[in-house]
Amino acid sequence: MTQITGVLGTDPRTIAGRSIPQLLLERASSFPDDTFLQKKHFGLWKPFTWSQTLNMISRYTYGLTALGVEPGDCVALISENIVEGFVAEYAILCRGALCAAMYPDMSVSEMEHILRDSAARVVFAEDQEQVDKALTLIDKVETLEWIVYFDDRGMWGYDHPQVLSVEEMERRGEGFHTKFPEQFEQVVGSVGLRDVAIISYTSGTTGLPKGARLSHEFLLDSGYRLMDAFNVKHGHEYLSYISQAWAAEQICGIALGVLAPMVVSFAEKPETVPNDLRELAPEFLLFTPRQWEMMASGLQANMFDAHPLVRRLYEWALATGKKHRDARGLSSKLRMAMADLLVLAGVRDNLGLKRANAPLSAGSGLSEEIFTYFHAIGIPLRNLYGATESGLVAAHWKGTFNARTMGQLLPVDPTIGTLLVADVSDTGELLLSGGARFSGYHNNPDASAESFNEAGQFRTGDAIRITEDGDMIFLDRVKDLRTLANGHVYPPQFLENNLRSSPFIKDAVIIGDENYDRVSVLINIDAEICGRFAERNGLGFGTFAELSQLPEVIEQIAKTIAEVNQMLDAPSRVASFCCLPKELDPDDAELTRSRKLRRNVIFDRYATAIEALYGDDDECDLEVVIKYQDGRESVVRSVVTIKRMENADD
Amino acid sequence: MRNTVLSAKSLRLTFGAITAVEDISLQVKTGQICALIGPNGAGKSSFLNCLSGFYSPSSGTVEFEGEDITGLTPFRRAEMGMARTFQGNQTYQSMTVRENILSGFHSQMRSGLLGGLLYWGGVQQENAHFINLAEEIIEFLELEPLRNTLVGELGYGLRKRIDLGRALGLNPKILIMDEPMAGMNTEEKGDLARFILDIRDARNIPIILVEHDMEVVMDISDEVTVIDWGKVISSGPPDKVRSDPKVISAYLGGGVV
Amino acid sequence: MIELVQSLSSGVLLGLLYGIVALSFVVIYRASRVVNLAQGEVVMVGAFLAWMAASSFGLPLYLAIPAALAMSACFGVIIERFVFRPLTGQPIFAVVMASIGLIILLRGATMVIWGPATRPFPQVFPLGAIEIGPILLNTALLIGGVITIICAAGLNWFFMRTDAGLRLAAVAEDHTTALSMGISVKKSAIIAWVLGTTLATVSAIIMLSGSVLGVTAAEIGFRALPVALLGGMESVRGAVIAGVLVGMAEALASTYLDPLTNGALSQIFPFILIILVLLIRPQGLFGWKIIERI
Amino acid sequence: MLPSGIIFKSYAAEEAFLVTRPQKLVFALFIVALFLFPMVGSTYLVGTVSVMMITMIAVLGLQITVGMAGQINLGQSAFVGVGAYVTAAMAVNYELPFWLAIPIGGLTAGLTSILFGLPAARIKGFYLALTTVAAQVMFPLAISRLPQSWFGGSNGMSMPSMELFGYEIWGQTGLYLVNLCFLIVFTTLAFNLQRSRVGRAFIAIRENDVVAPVMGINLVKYKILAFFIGAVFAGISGGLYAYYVTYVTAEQFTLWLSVIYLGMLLIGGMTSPLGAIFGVIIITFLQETTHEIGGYLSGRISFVDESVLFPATNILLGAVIIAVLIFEPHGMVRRWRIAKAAYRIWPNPHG
Repeated sequence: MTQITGVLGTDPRTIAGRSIPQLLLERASSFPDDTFLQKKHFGLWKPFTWSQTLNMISRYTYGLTALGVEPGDCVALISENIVEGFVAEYAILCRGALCAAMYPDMSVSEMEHILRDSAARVVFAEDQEQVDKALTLIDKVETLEWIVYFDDRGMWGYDHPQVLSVEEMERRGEGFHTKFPEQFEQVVGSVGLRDVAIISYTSGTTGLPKGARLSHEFLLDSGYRLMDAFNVKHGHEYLSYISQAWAAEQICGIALGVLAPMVVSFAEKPETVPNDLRELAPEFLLFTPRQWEMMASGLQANMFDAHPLVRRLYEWALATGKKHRDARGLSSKLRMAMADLLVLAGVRDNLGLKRANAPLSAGSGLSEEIFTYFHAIGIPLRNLYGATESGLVAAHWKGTFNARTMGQLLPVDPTIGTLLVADVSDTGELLLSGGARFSGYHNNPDASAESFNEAGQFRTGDAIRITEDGDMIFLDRVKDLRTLANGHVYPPQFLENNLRSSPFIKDAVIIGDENYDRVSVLINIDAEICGRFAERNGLGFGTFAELSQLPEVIEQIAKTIAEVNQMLDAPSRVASFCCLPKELDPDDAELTRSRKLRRNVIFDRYATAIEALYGDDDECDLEVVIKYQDGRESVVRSVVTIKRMENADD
Repeated sequence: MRNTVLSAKSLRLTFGAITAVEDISLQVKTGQICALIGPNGAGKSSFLNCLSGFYSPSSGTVEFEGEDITGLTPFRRAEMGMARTFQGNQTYQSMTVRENILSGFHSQMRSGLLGGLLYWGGVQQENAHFINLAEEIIEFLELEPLRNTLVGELGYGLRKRIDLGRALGLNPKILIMDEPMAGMNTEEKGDLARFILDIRDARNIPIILVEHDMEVVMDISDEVTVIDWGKVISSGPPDKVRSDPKVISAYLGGGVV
Repeated sequence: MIELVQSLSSGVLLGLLYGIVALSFVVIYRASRVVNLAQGEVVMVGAFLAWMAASSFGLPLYLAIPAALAMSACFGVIIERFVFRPLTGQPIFAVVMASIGLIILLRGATMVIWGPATRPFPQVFPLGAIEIGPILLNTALLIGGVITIICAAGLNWFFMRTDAGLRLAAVAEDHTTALSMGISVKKSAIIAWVLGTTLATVSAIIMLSGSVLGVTAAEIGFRALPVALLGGMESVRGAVIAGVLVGMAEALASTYLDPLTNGALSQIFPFILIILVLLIRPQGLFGWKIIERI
Repeated sequence: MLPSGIIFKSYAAEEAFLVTRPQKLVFALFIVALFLFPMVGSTYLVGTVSVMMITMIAVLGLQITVGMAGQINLGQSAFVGVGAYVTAAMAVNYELPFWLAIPIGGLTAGLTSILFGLPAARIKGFYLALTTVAAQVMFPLAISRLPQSWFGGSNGMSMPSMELFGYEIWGQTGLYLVNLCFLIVFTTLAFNLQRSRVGRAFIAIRENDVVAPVMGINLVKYKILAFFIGAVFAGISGGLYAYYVTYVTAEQFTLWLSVIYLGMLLIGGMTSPLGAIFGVIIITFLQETTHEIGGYLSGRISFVDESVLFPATNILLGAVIIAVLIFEPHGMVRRWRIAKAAYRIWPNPHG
């Protein structure tokens, strides 16, 4: 399949033409006494109701006005996730200005680039540390006029005329407040849905970060997609702790926070997040894959200290969870109930995930192992695919679940209208259309133009494949794809990564470029796992070379390759492989010291084998020069089996 | 012009035949960090104990905010707003961090035995009010992740910080710190120095600081008094004291640099 | 006048009895900082051991008494080894509580082993009284008093003049210092307990010679504890002098005040006296003043 | 530690003893079960539990003096005795109802203790504990020497039965219910005290009585207060005891009993009122079981009889106290806390 079309959302909480500030006003008048924001402070969870929050926002807005911020200006923000940071951003949006948020750990030079590029007139800085950074730039960046800080700790001795506390800013706005009481609603009313709300800086892998201009509509639409797909209810709790500089937090916290609306909670301090998460047990949360991995490995490591009996019970429960979670039948259900009662419920409780009905993993792919682990525990972890420029595109939400895919296209807000459509171009690139549109890069018309093709589709730069079920599989960045002699484009990295995730395979070297018309692979087996496998099956072997050529081992590798092949279209599948008779070794310059492949060296040394992979013989004689540590060299000669995959031609 | 908060006038303290403090006078003014240094056995601790009421001086007077407090017991002085921290580890080990700091508010709280037993609404409110104040100190000293941890489970540096927090609970008009940095590593010393400066700047509490670490003392204090053999040998701003030949010889003679 | 002298001299003799029990408190405290509240029970066990040696084994007195002393020494070692050594390093409070556990344990054990019935205690010292002028002195108590003074002098010499004794004192001052000086804390504790239990047995023999033995013998413990506290827990001299003072006070109270108060005051008077003295000198008459350092 | 998903918005909510719904439910069921217990328990069992509850109040008082404030008290049973005698005198001589007589007994016991706490102004530690021994020694003497019309002298006093609104509270069941009510009230008071200003001051004194005064705590006042409140509990316990045994004599309140009280507290754990409750339950259970076993054996083994049983229990008791001190100096309460924490973080080994 090369094209799929999404669906319209059914949730009645649509955007209906309202920008974030307008939604904010409306929510505040509908539920003035409900909690909107909530922070842990002085050991308690301190709620801020909608009316309190709106009051704060309006005071900040007047303060910004008093500082001379006009609609369309840019205001920057550098802070951990705190209530004041959110309020400040809402105030910026209410003023009709653009918000450029920065990661709190940014260096001064990164900060300089963003302030300069966005032409920010005011920067909100959380505390003394951030103020100090901003102060070094106040004379360098011409547009920057004010630094407003939230936390006055350590600020007693500062008397720079352009530095003021947020209270001072509010005080300056007070006059405006009394003079024009209706002005706030007027200003807010004039902020349109299609106006640009934020400039989100993407950490470009090359060059300086580019500022993506995202409109209210864009943020809200992506928020709606999540809300509809994951059934995020009014009043669900959300723990905000990923920086506002990340577009995902803008969508989940800032936009979905007012759209659903959710209760947005803030941890006491960055280091108390795990603890606060446990206390809150939120319904909705979004972590990066790295954080999920850390959570899983932390739990595993913790369980290593448990009493052996407890550990066995835990392992039994995990195995039961893996095997029986979705199985039917009374015995399965009973076992599952048992495992849940004895172990798994406790694990979920300790992680603070017992109520999480939409725990999401966003960013790059999370390994299948981690997925199955969380699913076994009973945490319905889901993949979420999206990017700053494309918004949230796909996730596992239609009930089906395959950890290797990114899920299905998300439903679009019916008031936005146009359905999401995903196209795969000839080069394998995902092209998107529908939903709210990306408003281009700030100060960068060339890059903006490049990001759309002639048909007006957004070029994601991601190579994907669409399965028969309509799931999307992420293959590679388009620039990392390779072309075969017959012009077919395939994802070598995707293959290598997926093969490497098998325990039997230590390294996989994909062969296949414009000189060949099929894909083949050199496999460096994992000696330890394969050795254990051989022993368990009563197979004799003396050396690594012998082990690598055991028919049973080769069969095992073939099985793995067949599984990975399943995920790809026929021409991209591995057609033949062989197992290397010696381990790839940094001493032989085949790997770098950090275990990255040195492809040229490998291609040279194993040229005979590569030739055989594309020939007709089932075996080849391979001679490899080995250098010992003492500098001696010797030639190892061995017969290598060439295995051809049966499904390669269908 | 700064007001004098605490002044000791010609204090003298003897134990039998031993004279621990021969003649020390000291004045502390609002918003000042006033350091007291001297070689081991110079009489610093004995002097502090006279100030906080553990020992009664053989002669001389201690005046606090213009009142003569020489004869008052320690708890009366605490009620008046004189707080101190201690050498070594003197926190309440079996209480949590929050309870330790809360216990510093003792003399500001009013509820008595009956209130404690019945724990009726008013007492609960009072408790909540002071927990709130204690939490302010917890935030100030950056102890949030540990508020419910038993102090006995914490490391030495943190315990010293809790000792400080407890003293701040007294809502003091003057804070006496007895070798707060002894036994700390460089990082902990830096943290504590920052807290001490913040206490002076944000809370405007004058501080008497007895400390061994000369470098820190010279960095953060406004006034330095050097004593040796129970007598003041030099006093003034850090720069002046540093170059005083009497100080140099006392320190070289005492074998401590 | 004669009445006064008579009651004073009986008081002195009674006081010396208190003194030797108090001494057993002191030796244990000096080396191990344990205020053994079960010391009365230790006296009781010593008495039963002596009774057993003399009556059950039927040994002649000159053998029975050394046998009893030897057995009580073993008894001391056992207590030290199984009760107090495992508590080394615990707060003093826990150690005192252990001595409370010991009270319960020893009473129970005594009653199981020897039964609750009272029995006559062998006549160790000659019966009767010595007449000095118009004053009568109980012979047993008089001999006991002499023994007390000898013991006290001996202990004083031991603590002040011998290496082992000085070592005990060093341990008492400060365990860590003692350890750094290479003094075996363990050995000191054993010596202290052996001395303590043996002294207790000696005092039991003095107290009970020719009298009736039962579990009530343990009551001497809580009568002698105040004496030890009054003397200052560390002081050998103090224990004896405080004993004499308390004995005299008690005798005077019983002669002159009891008729007025229906006989109650003489038993309470020592306590009142001691508390009054402690109010003036909190560390006891001869205790070491501790300057609290913070 | 609490289960996840519980957040506090006020300190009062955080300070509450029962937070989660299961906690509240289990506790409510437990209380109901306690009230219904006489309907199923045998008379002997109900009586035993009654005595246990009376003892608990005395040990709760001891927990305050010794456990919270760290002041050794070797005379608790004397204060129980004062409470018993004063209650008896009020009930007999002035014909006061029990709900007046018992509190008066408690208060008198408290006031008496102040007399013995006063030396705290100068002395501390064992020296102070000595005054409690004095109280214990003085108690029987005082009772027998005071005018016979007050406390019946050495004959003791006979108690009237309890009456409430003109109805007589009769039998083990009635007494049980009254005792239970008193226990619930006084347990609550003890728990309340621990988290209050006064309780914190007590703990501060126990933890470090050199530093406490510098934190504004008046040592003398609070030490006396600790003796006072502990003795009030003892007095209440004594009043209930008087009604329970119907006849009061001075021999019922011995130093020995004080020692046993301390033992109970020790085994249960001194740092929490819960320790007092645990301790009484454990020791009563121990005594009752040895009694049962002994009763079973006495018919079969010649030398086992009543005279051996009681001391044998004491051997066990003493050994248990020493073992607890050596292996778990903080008593069963600490074990309980560890178990609770382990349950909360299950299956994780640490939080």
